[in-house]
Amino acid sequence: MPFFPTGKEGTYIFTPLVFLFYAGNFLILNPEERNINVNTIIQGILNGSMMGCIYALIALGLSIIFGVMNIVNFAHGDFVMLSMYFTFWAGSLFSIDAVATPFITFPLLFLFGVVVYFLIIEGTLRQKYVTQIAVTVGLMTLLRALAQIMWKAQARALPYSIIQGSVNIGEITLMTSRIISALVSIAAIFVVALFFDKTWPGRAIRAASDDLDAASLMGVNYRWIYAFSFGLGSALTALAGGLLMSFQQVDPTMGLRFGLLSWCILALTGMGSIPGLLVSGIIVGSAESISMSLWDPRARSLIIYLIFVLVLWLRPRGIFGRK
Amino acid sequence: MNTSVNNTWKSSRILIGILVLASLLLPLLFGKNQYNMILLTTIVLYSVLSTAWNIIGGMAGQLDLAAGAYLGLGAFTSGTLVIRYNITPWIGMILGGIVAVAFALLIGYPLFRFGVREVWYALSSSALVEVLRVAFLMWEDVGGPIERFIPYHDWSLYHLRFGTYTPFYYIMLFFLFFTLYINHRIRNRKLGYYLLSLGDNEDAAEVLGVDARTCKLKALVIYAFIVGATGAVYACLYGFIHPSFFSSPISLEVAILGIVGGMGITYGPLMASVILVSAREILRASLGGQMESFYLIIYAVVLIIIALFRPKGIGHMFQTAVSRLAEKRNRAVPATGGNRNGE
Amino acid sequence: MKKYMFAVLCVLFLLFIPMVLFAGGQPEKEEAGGIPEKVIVGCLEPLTGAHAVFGSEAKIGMEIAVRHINAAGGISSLGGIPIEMVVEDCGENANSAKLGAESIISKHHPAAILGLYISRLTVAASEVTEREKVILIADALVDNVTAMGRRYLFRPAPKASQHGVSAVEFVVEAAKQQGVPVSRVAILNEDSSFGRSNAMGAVDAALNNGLTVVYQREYPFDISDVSSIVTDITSAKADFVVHCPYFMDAILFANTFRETGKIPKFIVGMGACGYTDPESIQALSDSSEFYANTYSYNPAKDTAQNKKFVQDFIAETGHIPTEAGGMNYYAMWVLAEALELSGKLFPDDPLQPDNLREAFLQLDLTSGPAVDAYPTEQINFTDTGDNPYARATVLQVIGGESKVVWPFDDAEAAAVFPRPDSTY
Amino acid sequence: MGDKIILQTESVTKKFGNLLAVNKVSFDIFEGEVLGLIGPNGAGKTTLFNTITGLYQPDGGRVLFNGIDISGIQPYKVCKLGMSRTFQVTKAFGSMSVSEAVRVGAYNRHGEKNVAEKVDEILDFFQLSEIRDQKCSDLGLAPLKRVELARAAATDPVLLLLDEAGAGLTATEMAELMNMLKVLREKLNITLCIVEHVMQMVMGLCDRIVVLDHGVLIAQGLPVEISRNQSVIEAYLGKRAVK
Repeated sequence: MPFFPTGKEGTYIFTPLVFLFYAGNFLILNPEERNINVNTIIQGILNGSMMGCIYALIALGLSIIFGVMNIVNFAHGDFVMLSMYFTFWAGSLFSIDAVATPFITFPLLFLFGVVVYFLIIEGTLRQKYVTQIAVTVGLMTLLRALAQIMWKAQARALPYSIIQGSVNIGEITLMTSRIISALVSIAAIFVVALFFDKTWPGRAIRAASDDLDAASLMGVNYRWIYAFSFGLGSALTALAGGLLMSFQQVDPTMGLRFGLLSWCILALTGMGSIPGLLVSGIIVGSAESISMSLWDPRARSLIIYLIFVLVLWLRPRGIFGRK
Repeated sequence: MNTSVNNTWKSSRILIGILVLASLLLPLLFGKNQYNMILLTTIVLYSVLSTAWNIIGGMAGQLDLAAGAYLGLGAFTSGTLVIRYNITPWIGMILGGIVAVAFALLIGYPLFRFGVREVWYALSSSALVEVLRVAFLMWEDVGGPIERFIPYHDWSLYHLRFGTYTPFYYIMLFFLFFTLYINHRIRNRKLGYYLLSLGDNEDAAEVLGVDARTCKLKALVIYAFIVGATGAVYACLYGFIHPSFFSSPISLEVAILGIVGGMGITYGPLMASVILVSAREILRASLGGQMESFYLIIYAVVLIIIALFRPKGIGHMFQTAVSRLAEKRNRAVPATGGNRNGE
Repeated sequence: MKKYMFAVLCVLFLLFIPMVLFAGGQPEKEEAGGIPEKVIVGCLEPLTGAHAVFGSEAKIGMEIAVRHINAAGGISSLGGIPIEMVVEDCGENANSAKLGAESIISKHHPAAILGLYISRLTVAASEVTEREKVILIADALVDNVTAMGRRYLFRPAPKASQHGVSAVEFVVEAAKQQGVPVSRVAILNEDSSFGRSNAMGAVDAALNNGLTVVYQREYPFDISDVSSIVTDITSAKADFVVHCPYFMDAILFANTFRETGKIPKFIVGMGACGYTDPESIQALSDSSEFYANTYSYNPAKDTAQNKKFVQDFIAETGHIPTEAGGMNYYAMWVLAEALELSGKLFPDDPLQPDNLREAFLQLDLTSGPAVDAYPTEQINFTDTGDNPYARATVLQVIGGESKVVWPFDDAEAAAVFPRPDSTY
Repeated sequence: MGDKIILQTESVTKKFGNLLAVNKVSFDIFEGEVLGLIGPNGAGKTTLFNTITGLYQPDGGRVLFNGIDISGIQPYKVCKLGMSRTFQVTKAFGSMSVSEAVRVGAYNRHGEKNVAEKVDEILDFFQLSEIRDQKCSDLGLAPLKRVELARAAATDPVLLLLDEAGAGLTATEMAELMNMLKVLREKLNITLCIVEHVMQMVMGLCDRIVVLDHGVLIAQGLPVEISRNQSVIEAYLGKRAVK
């Protein structure tokens, strides 16, 4: 195909490592053609970091469900998808702004989480991880199919949100919706971290998850503790959903992307560190954004997954992991 | 060896013989109708994939979600060879398998070396499918967004292109027998026992002298080769190659079939494929227009129910039923001891 | 419980095999030439999965066309026999497309099949139609669909690169008309073969018109954040953007453009739906204003036939015909005309595939219902199955409704050019 | 009891974060003896076992097995050299039958041809022939422990480490187990190292005892000596009121 002046022809790419090498080459060889200057990079890092904070918020729910309670949930991304549809539904039904919907969707998703826990997850607690994966893959497929039936395959979006707008600093444009979302995400992450470190219900959850058998023997009502945590994990996606829907749209297939993304952030962070999510979220977000403007927009998922696989290889317990 | 064992073995041999013969003769019955033939071919194709998955997923307990990656690699290898250099897919099949194996080694060695286990293995394998899809989308020389056609021939053994599906059915059927045989052989040899023990408990297996890394890598290589070779046929069956062959849904489906069929049971995935793939097709053909994505719901519910209540899958249910039947028969005749089903 | 479940599964297992095998049905008796009682036409569209949006709209377009054709007296050269449409789902991958094609052919033996919409599916299914010698009227616009060397494949609609050309030409003409200088263009497309074909056309047209391509990228259709792309376009100082969106990403781009507050002189979409689709307009509400998009169909064409169709379509769905609907409406009419011609040329065996193909090739329509609903004034087919006279129209969202603004002769409303909210 | 040293640990250390789970522990195991390893809960006995068998990497010191440095090598290699173990919390091969589980162990030193013989022999020895076709997941605790012992013994080890083989067993089951271990030692000439809480078993079976407390070796010697050792009584027996 003699087409497209992007200079990709003739380069044989096979292994991931060669890919990275190729990316490096490209940056060095073609700076003029790519219109690259310092502003582009700063802009990319800022955009990416703000998105990264939201990614961290998405991963926060999974961090509670998996990191704290050790339940494998492959359907987490579809929880986010569901929360975005709930946001759309609440927003269009009551004609309120996307950012206001978490007041409605938060309890809904909490309830959803609790119901899912009792119906499906509880039976798998003492079984092999394969069972948990199988069950949650089933849940994922089910949610996706239901969303497709209820809302059809096309994308849904809410009207232009009040938090949308932009701020210009010199050559750099920052979008207010991203800034506000990032700030809310950071706040939410710290509140949840404090909850688990400083309050007794948080510590009780940690204690119960450390030793399921001991907790159930000691009379701690582990069922409700687990149900509550699972509910909390899924309710937090409502917050993420509200923020995302203020500037994005939702379609039934977006679950897998968000799911893998949050697992990637979790792997990068390591077990047990909640504020660490922010750092890895920002790393992933900026890597994504920079690769989009400097290399190729198609490469974004490539970069994310490569980070993921490399982290698993080289540092299986993550940046902040305590093993 | 007592009589009841002999009897069971004899009757299961007869049963296998009948099934093999029936599967060979099916095209005579349905060969006139191309629709039936492609449906049969699809069922057998999925059976091959999920039976191969049984080696790494079912026996070794490594929940591999990268079937699409190896399938795509096989398809692209043989597809590119036949399109560019007019090299027959028969060679492409072998080369496709080899490329898939090379990739599996490249990925699998570090994963197993660094002890990536369980969830993380599943996730990283599913990330690989996406990585490859994007990589081939960007690699304009071989992939790229535009479909590449494999030239059409009415009947060409050399190009593996036919105007009918019957040859593909037989090729896939051969693959299926081969895969089942490999499964069966592994299952009753050292490797099989080692893999099963790894799947059950890796620590316990290792202190019994099981070399976890090598065994898992062996399983991965066998699986990748079969899936890669299948990919070559897949490309010829559909007549084009496209990065969408690196498909997460197909990878998930293969794993689902393997789990529903019963982890580690040789014929489990086969049974699951026959049931679920035909169910999907019936739902698509009959309800497709009215109830979008309905078959996905059936899939999901079956998967959840099986995983929750019968984690050992359809194959295991079948096994227990057979052994119960045999017990009944043994009770009628004075029994001399237990039988050994499932071996 | 255990026993019960097992019994159920056993029964299912035993039932499924014969059910599946006979679901295809026994082949009916072949029509041995002569004039049949009715013409069976297959509608094979993606009715499930990711592309179901397009498929269901296309199906509605075909249904209305069949109603209109039969109400107008069927195929008169065949003694006024009616068209009967049979529907089948082709799913979302090559496997299901092939299954669907085999299934519909073995069950119903249609004289022609319309649909498939996605090029990947068309490629897979056309192998079946080719072997069975069934005419396939494709509505997948990707250029290479007609470059496969399929003998029995025809595509009345303008091909994708034509859309790219039309989008650029529209902007250039409108700029000339308004006296606005445009020289720098950004070209953007999603990473499917459709997006690529569109962009190829657009790049070609841009170079032919002496424009500079200052930004050209392909991005994944499922992208979730486009702020980097939008800011890059801004910093490349593009006068206008030619964009081939998939579907959801159009919403994302429109919102992000508005949010950054840096809007080029014009943003025009090329290819299928994107910016001016009723669903997008609904999802975007006021952000959709002034966006334009090429269209393979002209909903504003001032003919009685077209008005009737638009009316019926609105009655059924509540919105003006989408591209998929319109395209298949005239495609069905083209088929009817071809059948008509075949009946005249080969009265002995009009439905024989080679005869029907010959009729298609000899077709040269400049009037009649098919042309009335067609965006240009002439329909005939080359050997490859394309209509060389096909051309896309451009729709723009003005006041919350999409209006035809180009070609200027057929325009419903004057194009708003450049965008009033443009910031540079 | 021979005086050939079969296993030697030289100031083995294992840390978890800041916690010193095993702190510079050095002791020897002689060929043919039964060594008891005791200590209160959390003394680091299981961690020591895991470090010896290669499941954990030691953070310091080394382990010599028959004079070969095995510190930190993979568990399967340790097994090939002739050391196997059982686990405190049983790690059954749930999807396999009893005979299959034993077969996994038997493959360590036997090829396809004679593995079946070995399996039958081991099953007979551990009185498991009756239940050879039952799934491990269906077994009770006592038979399960026996299966674990059997599959470890099937690897033909020179040294067998038993982690709380007696925990949770009734008195009769305990007596049976002790008998079996005695026969195992005499007939197959296997050296045993036992972690145990049940004093009856430790005192009745062991030739020598090593005591760990908070990751530190505090005493070693004959059972009689240990039961009189003051620091041991304080650290361990003292708390439990010697009966």
